[in-house]
Amino acid sequence: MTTPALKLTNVHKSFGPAKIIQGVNLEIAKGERHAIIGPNGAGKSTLFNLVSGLYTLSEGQVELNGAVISGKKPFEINRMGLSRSFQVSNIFSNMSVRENVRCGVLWSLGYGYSFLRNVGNLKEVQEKTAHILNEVGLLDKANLPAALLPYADQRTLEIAITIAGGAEVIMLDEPTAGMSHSETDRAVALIEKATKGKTLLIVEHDMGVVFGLADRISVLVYGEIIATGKPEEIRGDPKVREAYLGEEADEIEGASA
Amino acid sequence: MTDMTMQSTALGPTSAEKFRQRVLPFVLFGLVLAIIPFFGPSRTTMTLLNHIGINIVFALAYNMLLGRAGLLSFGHAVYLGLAGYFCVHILNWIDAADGGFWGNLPVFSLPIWGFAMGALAGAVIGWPSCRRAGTAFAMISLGVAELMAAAAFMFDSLFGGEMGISGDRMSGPEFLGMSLGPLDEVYWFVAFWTFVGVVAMFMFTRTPLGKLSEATRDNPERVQFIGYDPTRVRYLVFIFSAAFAGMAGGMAAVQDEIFTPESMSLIPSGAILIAAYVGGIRYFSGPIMGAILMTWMSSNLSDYTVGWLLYLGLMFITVVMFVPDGIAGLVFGFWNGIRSPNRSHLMAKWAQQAVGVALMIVSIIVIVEVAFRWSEGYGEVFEPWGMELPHDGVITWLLAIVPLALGVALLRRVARKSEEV
Amino acid sequence: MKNFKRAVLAASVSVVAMASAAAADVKVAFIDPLSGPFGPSGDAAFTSYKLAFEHLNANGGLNGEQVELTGYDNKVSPKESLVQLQKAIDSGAKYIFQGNGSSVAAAIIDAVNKHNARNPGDEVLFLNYAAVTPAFTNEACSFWHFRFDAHADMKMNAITDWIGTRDDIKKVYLIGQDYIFGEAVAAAASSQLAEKTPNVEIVGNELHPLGKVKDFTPYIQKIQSSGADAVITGNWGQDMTLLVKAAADSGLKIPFLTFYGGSLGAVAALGEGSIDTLYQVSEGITNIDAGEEQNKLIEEYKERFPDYDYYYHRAFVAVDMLAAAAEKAGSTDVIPVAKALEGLTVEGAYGPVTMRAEDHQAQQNLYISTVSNDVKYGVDNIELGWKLVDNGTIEAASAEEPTTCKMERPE
Amino acid sequence: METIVFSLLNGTIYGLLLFMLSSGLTLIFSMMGVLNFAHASFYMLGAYFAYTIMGVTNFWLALFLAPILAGVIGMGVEKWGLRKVHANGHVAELLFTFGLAYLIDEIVKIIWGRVSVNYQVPDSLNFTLFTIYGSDYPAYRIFILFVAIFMLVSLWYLLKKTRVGLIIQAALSHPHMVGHLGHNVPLVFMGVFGAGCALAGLAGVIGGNYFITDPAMAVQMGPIVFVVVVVGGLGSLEGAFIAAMLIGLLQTSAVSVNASFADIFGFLGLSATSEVGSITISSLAPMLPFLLLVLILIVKPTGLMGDREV
Repeated sequence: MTTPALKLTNVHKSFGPAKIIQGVNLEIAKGERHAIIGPNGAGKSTLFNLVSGLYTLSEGQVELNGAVISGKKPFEINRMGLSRSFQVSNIFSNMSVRENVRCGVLWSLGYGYSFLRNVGNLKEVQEKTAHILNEVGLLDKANLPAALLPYADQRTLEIAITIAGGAEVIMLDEPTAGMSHSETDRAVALIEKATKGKTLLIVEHDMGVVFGLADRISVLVYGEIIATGKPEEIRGDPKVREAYLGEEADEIEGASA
Repeated sequence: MTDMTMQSTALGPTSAEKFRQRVLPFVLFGLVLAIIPFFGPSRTTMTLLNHIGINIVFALAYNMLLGRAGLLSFGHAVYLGLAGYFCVHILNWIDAADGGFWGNLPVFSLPIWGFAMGALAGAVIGWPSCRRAGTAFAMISLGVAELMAAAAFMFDSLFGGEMGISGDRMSGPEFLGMSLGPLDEVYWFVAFWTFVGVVAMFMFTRTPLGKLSEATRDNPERVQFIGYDPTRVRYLVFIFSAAFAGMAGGMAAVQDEIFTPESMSLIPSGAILIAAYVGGIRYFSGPIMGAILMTWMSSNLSDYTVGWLLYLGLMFITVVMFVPDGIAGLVFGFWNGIRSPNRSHLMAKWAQQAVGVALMIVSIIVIVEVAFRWSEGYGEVFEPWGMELPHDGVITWLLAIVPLALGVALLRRVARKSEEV
Repeated sequence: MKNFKRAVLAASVSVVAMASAAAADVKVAFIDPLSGPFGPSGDAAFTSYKLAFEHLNANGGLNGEQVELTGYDNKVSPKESLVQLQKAIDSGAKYIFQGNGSSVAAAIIDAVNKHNARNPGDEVLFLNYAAVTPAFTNEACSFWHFRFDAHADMKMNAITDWIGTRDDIKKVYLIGQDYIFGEAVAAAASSQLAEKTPNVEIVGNELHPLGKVKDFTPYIQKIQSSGADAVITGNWGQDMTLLVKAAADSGLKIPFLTFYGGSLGAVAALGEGSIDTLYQVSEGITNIDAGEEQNKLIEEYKERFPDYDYYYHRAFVAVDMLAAAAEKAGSTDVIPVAKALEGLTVEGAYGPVTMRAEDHQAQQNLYISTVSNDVKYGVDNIELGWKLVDNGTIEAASAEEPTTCKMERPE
Repeated sequence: METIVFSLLNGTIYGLLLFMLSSGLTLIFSMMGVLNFAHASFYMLGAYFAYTIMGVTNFWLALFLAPILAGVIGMGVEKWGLRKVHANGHVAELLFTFGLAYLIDEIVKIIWGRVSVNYQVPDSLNFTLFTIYGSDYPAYRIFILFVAIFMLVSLWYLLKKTRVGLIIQAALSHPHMVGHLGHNVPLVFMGVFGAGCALAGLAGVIGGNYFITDPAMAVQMGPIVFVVVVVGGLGSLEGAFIAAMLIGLLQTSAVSVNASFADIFGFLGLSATSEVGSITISSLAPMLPFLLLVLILIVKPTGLMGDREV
């Protein structure tokens, strides 16, 4: 048996008396595309923040490729090969698109806090930046200030920054939130292309996206995973249907693989 | 705007653009520095120019923090001061040395020592303070500045008490045949190091660390998720900023040959903040413009009016309220405007605004000057161009009110019109 | 009527000013704060010089040449002073007046020394009217520097001499600002008291932080419980005012002997509380009757500059001495005038003033005075003013201090 | 013994005055995020207004009118100045108040002259209340004590017992929430800014003649007010109160400690004649607040009682 890319063991998180995450166990194999769904307030984003190191765990443990990462700082976790995006666009708004992506590239190419080289002369940095921009389709807007991008492009940039460092485990927090249908389709295609061969953990509300992308799905309700399985297993699970009353249950029903 | 950039599908700027944007300005800057002495400036102008050079380096160093890293400091003069003191001590060691290391050290190299001392001070003081950003950082810098200024009065052997310590820049071996005695040689010294400092600080903005400092300013949270520790980024940038401030200190040690505890107080720190902000912190060249303007104003405006501090305050507030991008923003906005397709429209708007501002300035000057003279009670009367304006004269009141009202009305009209468009 | 008088005055002034501007032969510069928080103290002195030079020009000028006085605002910053000094020198000024702040004076002495060494034939002279650090006329003395104010140790001499004449003062408390000047004042007081009046006990020697104390009551409490009969302080500015104010509030009615009690606004800030509490040592006070001419000068000054009072008597003395030296030298050039100044004596309104040649330190009578409400000339535009105390006249000879100066003179 | 009694009494009064001065800033800072550099300038304005009003009428009217005037000016500043700058971020707001402080200084100099004014304690309060340990205790100090306590109680009542107070309290801990509650945010901000300035003005009215009234009084008080607010903690008037009292007592009592570094660290071989050894605790007293500021921000950035980071 190979080491899972990401392994959560008995993860708890409480804010004061409020218990947001109550014992999550999850294993994600290398190369798997795993989606987490659940109603609002289930703790999906909190779980992301716990894994990526923004919050500290109240209890439990998180492993990345067999190494314990819980308790480490976000930048340490990132350097170990885990990169995440944010639900709300979290980009460097006063810098150009190209500079945004370039910042994401730098560490992985070993430039660290270097202050003796001119970024413009770092060939591999320029090339990799161009490559990523091309891949996500932002090359023609490379010199625009990020803040002036249209919303959908900002979300794309968010993904571009996330994958720029070349991390093997990518976590995307609602990458298509607020997008139109056509934009969503493009985004899904982009995500598929950009995370090919990588491990993907995604939180998403759009069931079409989830059932289209994911190999496996976990359902998080009130801080607990009530079901994990292949998309078709999840769709048929009565517990999931119970948790998702009304509209959203129909959504699961209607979502086609 | 969008149209223009959409067309440029090329990834980076072309080499011609690079040359125009990144090399040409510095070549021009160097040329200006080199040409100035051939106009035969007086010693006063020379002294002023030297101070401007020092302040350019200081303001740029300060802007590495404020503009580039988003760290507001109220105590950056501490680093200039500590390094400056150190350099004056070195001057004295050079003077006292009989050969040996110090005896052979040219005074010309002092800014390097200042740089090192600034970096050291930044490394020590920055360690605790860079763990916070925003207002907390600003308050720490304020507290540190107060403490350091007090310490300077306490440790006489290091800081020379109220009188400070002085040295002689003519000591030590000559470098490039310069004794550094006459002011024009000091000018070359300052010009050389100003150029070095400006170029070095520009290059810094192009390094990975320089870029990351901007990223940290924009979004410290996100920086953590691309593998960087924002605290570390801030700390390193802080050290560099302190180091360049120290370099300015080394230059000042040679120009002024004296350092006093005042140089570490809140006053020069506040002055450099104003200079950088008025110049425009979002542009690399902003602090340079700010430093030139503010240095000139603080040395010369007081020759014309006792109310210069009031004008300074008014100007600062105006910039903060209406021109947040500072002088550089105005200059580049104008430059872009005259090249844009709807330039005639823009020009008309600017012309109206300029008239409005000019009208308001007339009134403000009349009010301030008349008020100052009246309040001093020497019976002096404000007499611009032989026109007598006593505080109780009808013309005075007209001049104080009418242009102001007209100016305000004009500016409001322009603002309303551009809102409609 | 008042307006008319003012108009006439203004007119006459502008005529004088124009005349002097037209025929300006000698330029002198005044470098001190003229704006900002310390602006008033610089301005009070500047106005004194203005009047003094107007009178000089009206009486024939400096060795027959008209003098043009220009003010340069240094914002009490030593660095800014260097810019302004350069400005003054470039505009042709030969004589530089400055006084506020020993830090500035030190910077100017240093800069003038270097300038004169580096630019022979273009020398300038620094006439210091108020920076009192003793070093300037001792170990750090310079041929290019003359001081018209008594330095700190001399003022202390006056204070300790006066204490010696008072049988009721047996216990003295020293309090000062915690920096080089405050320490020097305390050291001078201890050594002089020990030498002159061995029976006077120093019951406290305290330094407090410079410019930071808001409430001096705890210090007053300490003074009170020490049973002191008098307090000596070199405090200036707010540190002096608040100290005496706290004493008045606590009902501590003993003399506070100060160097700077006469500074602008202090009496106004203290009000009645300063009577018989605030003492100062100075080279002259308006309420010593020094004749009709002096009274006219005092009144003219007040009329012209209603915000201030005739305080910088030494400004007038300095101009008198400069004029006498120029006449003696038959020139307005710096080196002959400087040499003529050495050892020169002029007869001032409050006694003779001699410029000692060895160290360029003016020797003059000093006066101890206190605030009273029964005076001819009030200060700060209130009823209170300064009155000479009993035995308050300290002859120049007894205020005199030896010097360690080894003067280097140009050929 | 007498030293302790006096230190306590005077420290309390100074602390209360500091609190009066900084409570307004705490309100403003917590709600609007503006660290108002010009806050001490309103303190100065309060003193000068009182001086002028007292010259025309009497002290009691001044006590009432001067803070109101300062408050009205504060509201104007918020409405026509600060609000415009708000869009440019906190740094711009901070710098705006920084420039405003300059401006107020200069304008005060034009109107009231450049030297201190003769603002005296009113005759009706200018007497010795009691004498302890041979030292007179002026009645005016006790008057300050009463005014401060009165203000403290009114503020407490206003915040805890009135509707406006509840809104302000909500805004203190969750500034972005006020808008959601359907209240007129600009009006609330303007009101709080004005009230904060009025409190500073009141401190000026009773502090101006306790200390001295001159154009430098704002600059001298400015930094210490920041210390109180930041040390006390964001959003916490209780914190500001504790910090103000702490600093008041610390400053007044450290003065009476004669020990030097050599006395304390003598066992380490520090000599009393060395430069470090000769530093006394009392000479460090005014530095203590700033040391406290730096330490608090590094160790506990929420301040003593605050719930948010600065």
